[in-house]
Amino acid sequence: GGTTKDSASSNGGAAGQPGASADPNASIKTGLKFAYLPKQLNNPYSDVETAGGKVAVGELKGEYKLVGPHDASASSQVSYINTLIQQQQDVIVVAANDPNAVCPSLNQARQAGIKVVSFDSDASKACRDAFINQATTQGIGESLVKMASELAGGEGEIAVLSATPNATNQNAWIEVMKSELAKPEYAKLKLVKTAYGNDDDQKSFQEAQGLLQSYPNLKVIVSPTTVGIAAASRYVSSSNYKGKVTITGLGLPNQMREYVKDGTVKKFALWNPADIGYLAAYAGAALASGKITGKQGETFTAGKLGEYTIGADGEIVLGPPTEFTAQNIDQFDF
Amino acid sequence: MGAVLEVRDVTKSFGAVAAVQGVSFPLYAGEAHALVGENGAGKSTIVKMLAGVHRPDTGTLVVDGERTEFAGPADAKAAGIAVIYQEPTLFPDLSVAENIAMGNQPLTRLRQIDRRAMHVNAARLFARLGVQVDPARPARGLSIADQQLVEIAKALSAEARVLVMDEPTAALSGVEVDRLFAVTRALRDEGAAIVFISHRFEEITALCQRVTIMRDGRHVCTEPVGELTVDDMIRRMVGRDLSTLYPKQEATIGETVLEVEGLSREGVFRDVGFTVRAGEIVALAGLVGAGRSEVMQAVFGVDRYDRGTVRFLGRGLKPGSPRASMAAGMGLVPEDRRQQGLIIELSIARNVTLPRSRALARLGLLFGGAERREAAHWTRQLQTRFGRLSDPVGTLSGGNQQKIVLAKWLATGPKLLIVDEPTRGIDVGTKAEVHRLLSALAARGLAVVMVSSELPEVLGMADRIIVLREGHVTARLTRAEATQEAVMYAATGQPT
Amino acid sequence: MAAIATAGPSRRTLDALVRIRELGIILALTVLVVFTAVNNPRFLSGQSIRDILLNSAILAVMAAGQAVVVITRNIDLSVGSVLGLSAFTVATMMSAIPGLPMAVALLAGIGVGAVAGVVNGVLVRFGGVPALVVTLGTLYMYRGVTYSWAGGQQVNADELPRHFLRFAGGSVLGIPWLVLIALVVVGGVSLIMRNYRVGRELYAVGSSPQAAELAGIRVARNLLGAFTVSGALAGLAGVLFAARFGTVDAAAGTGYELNVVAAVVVGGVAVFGGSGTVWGAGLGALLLTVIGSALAVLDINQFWQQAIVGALIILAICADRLVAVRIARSLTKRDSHV
Amino acid sequence: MELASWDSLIVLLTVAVLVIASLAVPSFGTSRNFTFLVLDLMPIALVALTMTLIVVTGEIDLSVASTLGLTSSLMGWLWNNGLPIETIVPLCLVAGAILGACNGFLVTGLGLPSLAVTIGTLALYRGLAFVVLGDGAVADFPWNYTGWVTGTIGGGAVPNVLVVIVALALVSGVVLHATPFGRSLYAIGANAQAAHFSGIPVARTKFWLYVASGTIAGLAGVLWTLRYSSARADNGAGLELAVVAAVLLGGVSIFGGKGTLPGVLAGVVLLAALQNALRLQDVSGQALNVVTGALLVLSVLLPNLASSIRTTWHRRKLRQAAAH
Ligand SMILES: Nc1ncnc2c1ncn2[C@@H]1O[C@H](COP(=O)(O)OP(=O)(O)OP(=O)(O)O)[C@@H](O)[C@H]1O
Ligand SMILES: Nc1ncnc2c1ncn2[C@@H]1O[C@H](COP(=O)(O)OP(=O)(O)OP(=O)(O)O)[C@@H](O)[C@H]1O
Ligand SMILES: [Mg+2]
Ligand SMILES: [Mg+2]
Repeated sequence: GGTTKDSASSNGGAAGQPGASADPNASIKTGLKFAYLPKQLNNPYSDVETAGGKVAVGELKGEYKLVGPHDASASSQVSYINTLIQQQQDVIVVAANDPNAVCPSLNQARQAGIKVVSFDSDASKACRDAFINQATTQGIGESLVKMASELAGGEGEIAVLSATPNATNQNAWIEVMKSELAKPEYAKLKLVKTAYGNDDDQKSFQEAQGLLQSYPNLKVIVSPTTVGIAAASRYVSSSNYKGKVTITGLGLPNQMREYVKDGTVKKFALWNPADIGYLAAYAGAALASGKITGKQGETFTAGKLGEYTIGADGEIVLGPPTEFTAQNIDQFDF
Repeated sequence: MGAVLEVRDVTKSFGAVAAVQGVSFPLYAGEAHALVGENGAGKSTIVKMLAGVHRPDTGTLVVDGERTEFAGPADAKAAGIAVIYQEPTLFPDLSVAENIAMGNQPLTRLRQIDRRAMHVNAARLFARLGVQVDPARPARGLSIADQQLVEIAKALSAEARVLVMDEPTAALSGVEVDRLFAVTRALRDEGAAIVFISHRFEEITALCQRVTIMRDGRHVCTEPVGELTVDDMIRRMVGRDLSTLYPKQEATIGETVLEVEGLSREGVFRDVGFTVRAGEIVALAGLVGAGRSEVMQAVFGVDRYDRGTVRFLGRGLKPGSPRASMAAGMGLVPEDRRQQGLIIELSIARNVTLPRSRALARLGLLFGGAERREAAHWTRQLQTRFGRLSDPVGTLSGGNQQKIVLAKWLATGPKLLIVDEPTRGIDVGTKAEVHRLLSALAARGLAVVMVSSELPEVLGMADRIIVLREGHVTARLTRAEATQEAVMYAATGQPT
Repeated sequence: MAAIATAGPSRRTLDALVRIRELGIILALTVLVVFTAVNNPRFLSGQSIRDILLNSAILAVMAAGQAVVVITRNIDLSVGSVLGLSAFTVATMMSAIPGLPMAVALLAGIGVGAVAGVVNGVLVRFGGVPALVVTLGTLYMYRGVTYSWAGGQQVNADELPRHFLRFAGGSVLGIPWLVLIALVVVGGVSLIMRNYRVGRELYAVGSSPQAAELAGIRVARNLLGAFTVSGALAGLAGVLFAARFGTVDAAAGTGYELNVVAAVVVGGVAVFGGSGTVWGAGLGALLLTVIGSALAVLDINQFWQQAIVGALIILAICADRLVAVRIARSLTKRDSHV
Repeated sequence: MELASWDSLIVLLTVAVLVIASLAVPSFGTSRNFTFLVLDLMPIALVALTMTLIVVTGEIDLSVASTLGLTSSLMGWLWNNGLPIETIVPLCLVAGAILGACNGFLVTGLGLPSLAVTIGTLALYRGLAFVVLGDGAVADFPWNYTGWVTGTIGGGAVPNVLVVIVALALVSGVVLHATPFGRSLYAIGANAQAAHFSGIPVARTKFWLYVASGTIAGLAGVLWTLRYSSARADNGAGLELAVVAAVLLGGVSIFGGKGTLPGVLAGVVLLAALQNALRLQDVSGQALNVVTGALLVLSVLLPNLASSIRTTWHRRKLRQAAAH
């Protein structure tokens, strides 16, 4: 998995949250300053997420701000967090590029009274107040294996095309996939290789080629990243492997529409990314207003999404992912 | 008949240095016109104005009776002016033939370059100059003399109306100079105008009809060569009378300092051996390309050798390490000052003290004016003309650059000094100065090895002469035995 | 004086063969292909060869332009950003007006690139700013322009006209269009650089800028031309990129500059200008792509892949150096006196 | 060495930017922001020191960021294997030195062009970083070390790492500008052949510079790891371009033989301060890139334009004077 050890000792200086207790009756403040810090700017997926956040901040009558690096690196995120501390924001909504590297800065932010909500890709538990999880890691891993099995007809070789070798969430899902595949009902399904396209379109493209050349009997490529699934689909749809191998994973309907229609892709999944950003804003507002503190069992209302309850370790789960097929894809636009 | 080209009252300054101030002279078809003056008098600056490299600050050039301003060398070229610059300007990565043909390569019908014709042309030009250079080889690695010859071939190939030659003979020996003059005379007689610069007066009297003398950037006079004696010229150029050019002092010959035995390097030199004693000036004579520079570079350690031994002050010298040679007390003034002797972008002070910086440092640090003082001392000794010690050395005139190289090595206080063409491009006054200096140093016990292509210099200065031909020693002559004929015979293998 | 060794015709041919500067890289390429094919014969299947050629086409086009610039003793680090700008421009244009023919797309891309190249050239030549500084600057600037134009937008394959996307896969006489374009570009530029005056002038400028100035070569015009060619070819590469990958966002081509420079250098073009050939650079691009594909096929541990790429690049440079040294030695031999 | 006009210019510009930013940008001048600023420029400043020396000799080292990444990985791996930090840090520095020595050998021993070699090792070292640590990250470094790196002296305004930067900058500055060794670097960069003829051991000098560069990159890797308390294979990716940009902005000629260390440090501070100030003003990342690029070009362009206008004007004056 990506995160390895818990960083207990690294947070020696972190104050955590002062022992405040939640006031369920507190009213949500207006005029709060929200800053969204996705993994990377100008990434279509992040853009959809943060756009949801913007809508929610508007509903909450807060100030919305979007900052972030171009290079998906933790070090640039730290610089941005430092800047946000200086600017005295009320809520930072962050998708961590490295769960530990951003930790000291996030804790400094919390010491300065800023609420930290992580989304998409979690920061260490010790340095954020709440985490908006798109779906449980377990749930995503299971549904990836289920889709692959269906498409392969229950037996044969499958391969995974992931993002960077140390992407936290990807690795967690792949771990779940492996333990799922160990179960007897998937015994005939064989995971032959995990390739990494680094969330780079071209590299993913080349890796897909490599997979097909190395494993001519491959039936399914599972790519749990929007960049990878699009690149792999594009390669297969233009090569003579089309029809012999099928692609699935997590993708954006707008990017995948073409390949679903031409038959390269039968089925893939995703949650609505906009809802993640939306939910994060409401969670942040509730935190900043003292309505919740991030403890398990606290509840709050998130606008059109309804009521949510905080789970273990401050996790708030959005809901199950949607599966897209040729029948329903035209109903979605993101 | 009107002048093909006239320089009219031109002025050029570089910052505070007024290089040329109000010089005028006309240039007629069918004449060879000499330009003489001390180092830094402004000759090359005039050349560069003729070439379109510099634009005159004031004054104009008049081409065929029309005032002309060259925006760049291309314009000068188009006006029929070909220039051989003082420092070679070849393209090291291109073949010799391409270097010569650049800009007017022969083309095939498809407007592609006709390589075969290009090579034939180059070979023909070399034949005319009586030299053999492979047109297909790259210019990189050519000796300075060969580079100069390629430059000459390049200028000839342009078939220009005006041929400007800035010290073309400085790197050449007698044979090549004679060939060059033959070719130049032929061109002149065909109606070309020649501008010729040299510090050797015998060349000027041999080739030129008129001479323009410059001093400190000013025009002194323009007169027919026949009406001036060499002494007249020197007086006007230097502004005073000059005593002897080769002030050889007698020195007591001491212990053997350098012993070279059986030194060989495949394809370059073989079985070269000689000794040098303290107080002695030993000259290495020979034609261009005889391998003299290579031998001495191998001795000093900047080059390798395959076989043989070099003993210095009784001890074997570590091969291939100039640092060890320097530490032992050896110095080498190389022949190619711009590539090997100087660091053009660095200041005069830095250049002079470069091999000495370790000795000048206090506690390993170079603070204060130690370098500056040292540099000031040596530039004064050698009467160098420059603006400030912090100026880049590249802004000096050719001769003054040569003095800086000498200063650099004299400053190390060597026991043996190898000087390779020490007076190349140096004016008479300074040349006498350099000779006096070498002679005085030898009298104080310095051993000197002098590589020189100038026979009078060799005969005038050396205690012993070693002649090389095609990489091996063909004669060892004492001062008493040495005559022009004897040296030439050994160098060429043919009686003159 | 240098005695010219008069060699028999057979020795001359052999000589010429040994003297091919690109020998090192050709050898490296052969060894790699043979090794990979022995391990996995599918590496030489039609589809695989097609993929490799298609993948190297874009890099080769850019390498050809870069080689021209490097030969003049300059460098163009902005090519990745120019590719991005051109790709995004063309993709946006084609998605807005789907009826536009392919030729217009190509011209638009080349045009965008050429303008970017002219800007580089003007700054280098007339501003007196070293090329590395200029193009490192415009690397940031062109990318910044693309980002602020694109924002988070992305042009997806389904927004692009069919004929535009089909161009990437289409072929004439069995040769894919992309490969054909790359061949024409590399071949054409090589020919000009080798056999035409303007090409030789570019070599001269790189070999010694001062001497070129003195020789009356119009250095300004040449440099401007070199940067324009590099920019235009990066622009062309942008169109090819858009057609081949279908998905274009503001980050397209990020980091390409290092690949392109690596291809040129591996292909035997000296970074100090004046020597090397354009087709060598093309081979360099091919070699780098083959390395990438071979590693994917050889099923090498993911974590080792990048390390192996680096090691292979260094090996290729060593091989190239070896050949250069041998050539130099054969030259001194020929000129030996005695 | 006297400051050439260019270096004083860039130093002045840097001071001006710092002053203007402190006045115009709220919270730029705070001590906390100063700490952030120093921490942000730390790796670039460190690596730029040795990069300056290398570029002055006419070579380049593009592998520094990958060396940083590899030592960071190594640090994580060693820590996972139970070694104490006191042992790990020297080991990492030695590792950096060895990586630098490899570059040095390829460049000086085999005579390969440094740009090509270090593009190769850029890929190689980064690859090895992944080999060492794979996709993992090591985060549990002891607080007293990570805290020291992010902390300030006595909790005041001066960050601890500033001491390291200043000390190393002083050493490099003295070496470059006031020692025979420094003199030889300029000589090598301006004309290697003449340097060789002057008895300067060209190859050996360059070799040791690469070793120094590797060592400093190793140190930067250690400090980076502790700062983010995260050892990862991709740490510092892409840093090489930022370093080269700062060095060029500082007035070092890419062709060697020219440039000063104060200029480079000013360049580093200038870039970092501008980025910091603009970020505080919510200027977007793309605009930051455009500003960086424009600054780089303008910094060289403007002085050139000014001087060429001066000479034209001067010539015209002379001509007019002569006409009368
Ligand atoms: N580019 C330049 N910048 C500054 N000063 C220069 C430059 N070129 C020449 N000078 C100065 O102009 C003066 C004339 O130099 P020039 O090269 O014309 O002398 P010269 O007569 O050719 O001498 P030599 O016989 O030594 O070649 C010298 O003092 C020299 O230092
Ligand atoms: N680096 C080199 N590569 C190839 N050939 C060289 C190189 N240096 C010199 N040569 C050749 O070696 C020959 C001997 O040159 P050298 O300089 O020793 O001659 P020389 O007797 O000193 O004459 P001069 O100094 O007058 O040119 C030259 O003809 C030159 O062509
Ligand atoms: Mg002169
Ligand atoms: Mg010689």
